[in-house]
Amino acid sequence: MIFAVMAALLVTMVLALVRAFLGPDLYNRILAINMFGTKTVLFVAVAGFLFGRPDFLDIGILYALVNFVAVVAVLRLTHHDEPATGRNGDGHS
Amino acid sequence: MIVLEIASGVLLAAGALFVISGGVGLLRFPDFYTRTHAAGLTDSAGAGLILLGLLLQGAGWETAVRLLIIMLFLALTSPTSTHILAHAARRDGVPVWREGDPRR
Amino acid sequence: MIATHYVYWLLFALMMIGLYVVISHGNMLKKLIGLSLFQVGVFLFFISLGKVDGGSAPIVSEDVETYSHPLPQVLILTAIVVGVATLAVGLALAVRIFESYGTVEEDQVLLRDADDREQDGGAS
Amino acid sequence: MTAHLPVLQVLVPLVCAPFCVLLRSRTAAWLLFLFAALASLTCAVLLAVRVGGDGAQRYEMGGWPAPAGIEFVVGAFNTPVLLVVSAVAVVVAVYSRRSVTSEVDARRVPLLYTCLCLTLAGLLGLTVTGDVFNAFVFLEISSLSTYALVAMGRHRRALLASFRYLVIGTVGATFLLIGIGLAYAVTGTLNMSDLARRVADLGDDGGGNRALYAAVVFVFVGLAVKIAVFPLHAWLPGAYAQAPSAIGAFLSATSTKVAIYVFCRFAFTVFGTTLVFGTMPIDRIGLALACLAMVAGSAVACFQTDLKYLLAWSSIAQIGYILAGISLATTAGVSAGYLHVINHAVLKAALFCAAGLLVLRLGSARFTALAGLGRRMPWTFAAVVIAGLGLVGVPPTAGFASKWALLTALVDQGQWAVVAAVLASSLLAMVYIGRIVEVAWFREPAEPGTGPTASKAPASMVAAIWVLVLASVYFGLDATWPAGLADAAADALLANGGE
Amino acid sequence: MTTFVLINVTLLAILIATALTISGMRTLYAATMLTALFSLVTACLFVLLDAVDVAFTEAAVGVGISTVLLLGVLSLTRSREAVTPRLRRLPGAVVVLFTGGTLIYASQDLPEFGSPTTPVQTHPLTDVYLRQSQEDIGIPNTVTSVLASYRGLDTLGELVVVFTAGVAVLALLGPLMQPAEAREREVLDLVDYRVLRVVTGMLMPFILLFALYVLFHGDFGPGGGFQAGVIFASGFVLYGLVFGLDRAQQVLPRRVLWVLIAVGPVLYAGVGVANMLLGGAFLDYDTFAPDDAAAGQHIGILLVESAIGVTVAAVMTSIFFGFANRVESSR
Repeated sequence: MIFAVMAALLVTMVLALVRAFLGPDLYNRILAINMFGTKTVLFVAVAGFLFGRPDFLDIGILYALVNFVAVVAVLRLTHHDEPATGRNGDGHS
Repeated sequence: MIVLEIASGVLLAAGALFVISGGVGLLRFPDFYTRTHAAGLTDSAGAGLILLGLLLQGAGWETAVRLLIIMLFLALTSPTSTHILAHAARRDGVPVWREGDPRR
Repeated sequence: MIATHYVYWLLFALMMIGLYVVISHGNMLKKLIGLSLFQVGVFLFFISLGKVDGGSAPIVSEDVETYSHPLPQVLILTAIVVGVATLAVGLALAVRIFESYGTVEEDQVLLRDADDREQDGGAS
Repeated sequence: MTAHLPVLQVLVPLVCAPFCVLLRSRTAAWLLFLFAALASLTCAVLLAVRVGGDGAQRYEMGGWPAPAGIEFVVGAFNTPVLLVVSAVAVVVAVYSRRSVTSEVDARRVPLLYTCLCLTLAGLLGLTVTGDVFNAFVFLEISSLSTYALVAMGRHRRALLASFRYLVIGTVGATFLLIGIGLAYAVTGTLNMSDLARRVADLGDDGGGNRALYAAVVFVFVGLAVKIAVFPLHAWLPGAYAQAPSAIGAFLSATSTKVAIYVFCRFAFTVFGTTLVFGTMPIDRIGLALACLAMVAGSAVACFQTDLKYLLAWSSIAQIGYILAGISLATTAGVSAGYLHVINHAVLKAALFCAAGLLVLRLGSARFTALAGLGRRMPWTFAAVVIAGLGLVGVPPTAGFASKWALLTALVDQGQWAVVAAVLASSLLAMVYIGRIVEVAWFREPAEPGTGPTASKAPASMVAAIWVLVLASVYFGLDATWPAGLADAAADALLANGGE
Repeated sequence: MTTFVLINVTLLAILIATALTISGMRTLYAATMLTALFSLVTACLFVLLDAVDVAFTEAAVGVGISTVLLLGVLSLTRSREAVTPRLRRLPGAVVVLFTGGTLIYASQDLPEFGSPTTPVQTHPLTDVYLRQSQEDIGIPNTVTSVLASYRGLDTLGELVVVFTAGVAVLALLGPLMQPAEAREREVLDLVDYRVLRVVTGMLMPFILLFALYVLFHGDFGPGGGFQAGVIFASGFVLYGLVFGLDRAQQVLPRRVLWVLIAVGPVLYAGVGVANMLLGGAFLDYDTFAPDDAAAGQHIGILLVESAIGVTVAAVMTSIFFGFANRVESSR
């Protein structure tokens, strides 16, 4: 069962990654990255159980924390600069 | 003990399902706001169920405490970040998708 | 060969993407991002040297037999710190460059530099 | 306490740095740096005496025996480097008092001395360490503080120079890290002596181990960036010329020299002479690059119109001489290389100090500003010319002694092409020194009104310059002392560590 | 072991795809966000490769600090990259080809990944660090014992590097550079996010507690001074972002930071000097308790970790303040 959860997590990571690549605007990317962050928290927890050493869940707590910091930072520090990047800022050259 | 194991299995399976469907939703939904919904689903329901399932695996109280802390933390932060994201997007004028619009 | 060395090859590919970004991109911030990609590749390479099949994190506990090697991890802890220190200094320099040149594109900075030099007759 | 000398050597400047920040006063910071430099010079002298008496000194950090812990090793092969670095630091400390105040914003002066302490500690640590990863750490300490120092230059170009140095330097350091990683993968150790033993166990040619060959390549490419070997020199002119004068003098005299020493350490005592110079063609590559550096560096120097840039390019050429000597991998060659390390450090420090004095008095070291001032500032220009003749290699200056040693070593090995390159480069050096003379004495001042602006040259700066110039003349007249050090170093290195 | 390989390959593939996308992206905001994502994946890989301490650090540094700094710089500079002319890409491609070629060439003789018979694993050091250390130092987390005791000098060096970075950023961006120019009124548009402020307010004590826990739990699990310092700093960054820089700087004034930055190296080196005065070698913690070496080691490691924690937290916070002050004043 745990293995299935791990597989589901990895698939979801890839899906979130695709959304982060595609954009199309800043908010979609932030959303995808935020979700990706939650998945990594789960990844750490599940990997601990999968490989039989679930003692390192401190890392999960930290991931949840920095993920939050990153989202707040993105909102706080990108906001004014260029609203233009928000709307049509597709990154691919 | 077998009850616990079954319960844990069911919770994990449900969590996995939520997580995957949220991921698909994030990719397939047509605009930012609907995607927020999908992401919120995986972050709260998916994560909560999986963590609960792991909790029932029974790996000592130290691990259980940490799992609970993670759960609490996620329950606090992830709705908050979704909220401020949607708020900021709304104020920045990210348009809402209506039936018949192209996807973005 | 593939089963035993695939990690190295993938990590080398990662390093090379980073190195390419550092050398080929003219934007200073992009260069710094590339630098951290390059370094992360190297960090992962070190860590992979210490990994043992079926091993566990080198935190000694009674019911664990095999552990991965702690030394590469210690080295990489140090190296990560060095990396972020370099990044911070590089970013501070980029900010100052932007304030005095109005751009962080290396080509344009060089162009403005050439103007400087014509004015004061120096050469490099 | 004498047993602790190797660690004190590094520790004193290291600890002075945070105190500079804590005290936050310009004078206190300067005094601390002077103290750090004097203390490390004392340590270096005492260590040199001890090494001369009872051979190599080892110091095990934390009392852990060598491969498990980190050890410091001081032997005949690194005492010359310790002496040069700390002696130059003392002179620069004296010189910097006035020079720095005139060039750097007063509020940043304590931070400048903090960084100088850190650079000194990093360079000394890099020299004494016996552990490859620890070498990386010290390299980064010295590099990071150097970036900050360069960025404190007066012009905005200093920022660009610093940024380029940061990017190139970090790529170089990462290459070194990859090399260390590959060597670690093959041997499982980081201690230099242990590494050398295990590499030797693999066989004469490294057992044909391709990962080991790649390790050698990566380590040397990484170091080549720090040495500024010819095609990887792009960071050097900007960094040396744009940094505040005192910093330029200190860096030009020490940082590349220490990198060269680390190169020797890796080549001769870690990977082994047979592997590096026998199995792998590092000697031929080194000689070829050295020739290119000598000719190209001197040629480009001839076209510079700013004294500092001229000196920086000449440094690239001089590094070529040193590299040529070491690439020969013979006792005579390595000894010549070391001798030139010492002499060039003294000469370049003198020249950069003199350039700094010109900047102080004229506001610039460009030729247009210097024109026709030879008669008005005879002492300063006399110092420039004497040291410049040293760069050319005219007897009886110090440059002649080391160049002669190098030529003898080259002729012994029949490397006539390199001999030709050395001679060509010396001719070019004559041209660029000649240009300085021409500008200073035979050109009319651009505007009659522009004379020295600062009323008088500060005595401390003049003293620093003349100490260096006189030292260079002394080493030219009587080379027994530096030559003795260099010979001992070469012997120790070629005896495969001689530790 | 196939599970491991599958996860490993998936994560590495994600990593490479992200790196490629970053290299092709010209909007730097998006590239920065992907860098954060890249760090998260890297941290997962570290967990997978048993390097829990490293994963801890990478997550804290890569996401918590680097991303925030990069974003701060981006909001100061232009956020769109110019197109690199094709000709300029050539040297990069050539260098990459040569370097990559050398690495592939080297990989032929690299030991098998994960094999227990590689030179790294068979070297006597492995035994020293994993078994001997239990008697010499007696700390379950061998990474901590190697970091703080066996290779304590490296860690001192690391601390000095952090210190150097702090000094360098201060010299470049510090308050020294800007005379107290009248800053515009606080333009904080997160003010209207009441939820965020309430939640952050609730989290703050928890974050600081977590930092302390990580500092003192480093002997038994992943963590240690550096990680604790970074967590503390990112907590402070969060506080500054949500409640405004001025309030954050009131809580932790520059003067205090300035002192704290310097305290760490002095304390660390002081421990070493004390060992020398007590008759041991530099950083020989045994001398703290001559009768019980392990107890001495414990004291030494705790002191050293605290020194690291203090300086790292102070440096990271003041670097953030340095950048953020520019952001404020440029608006």
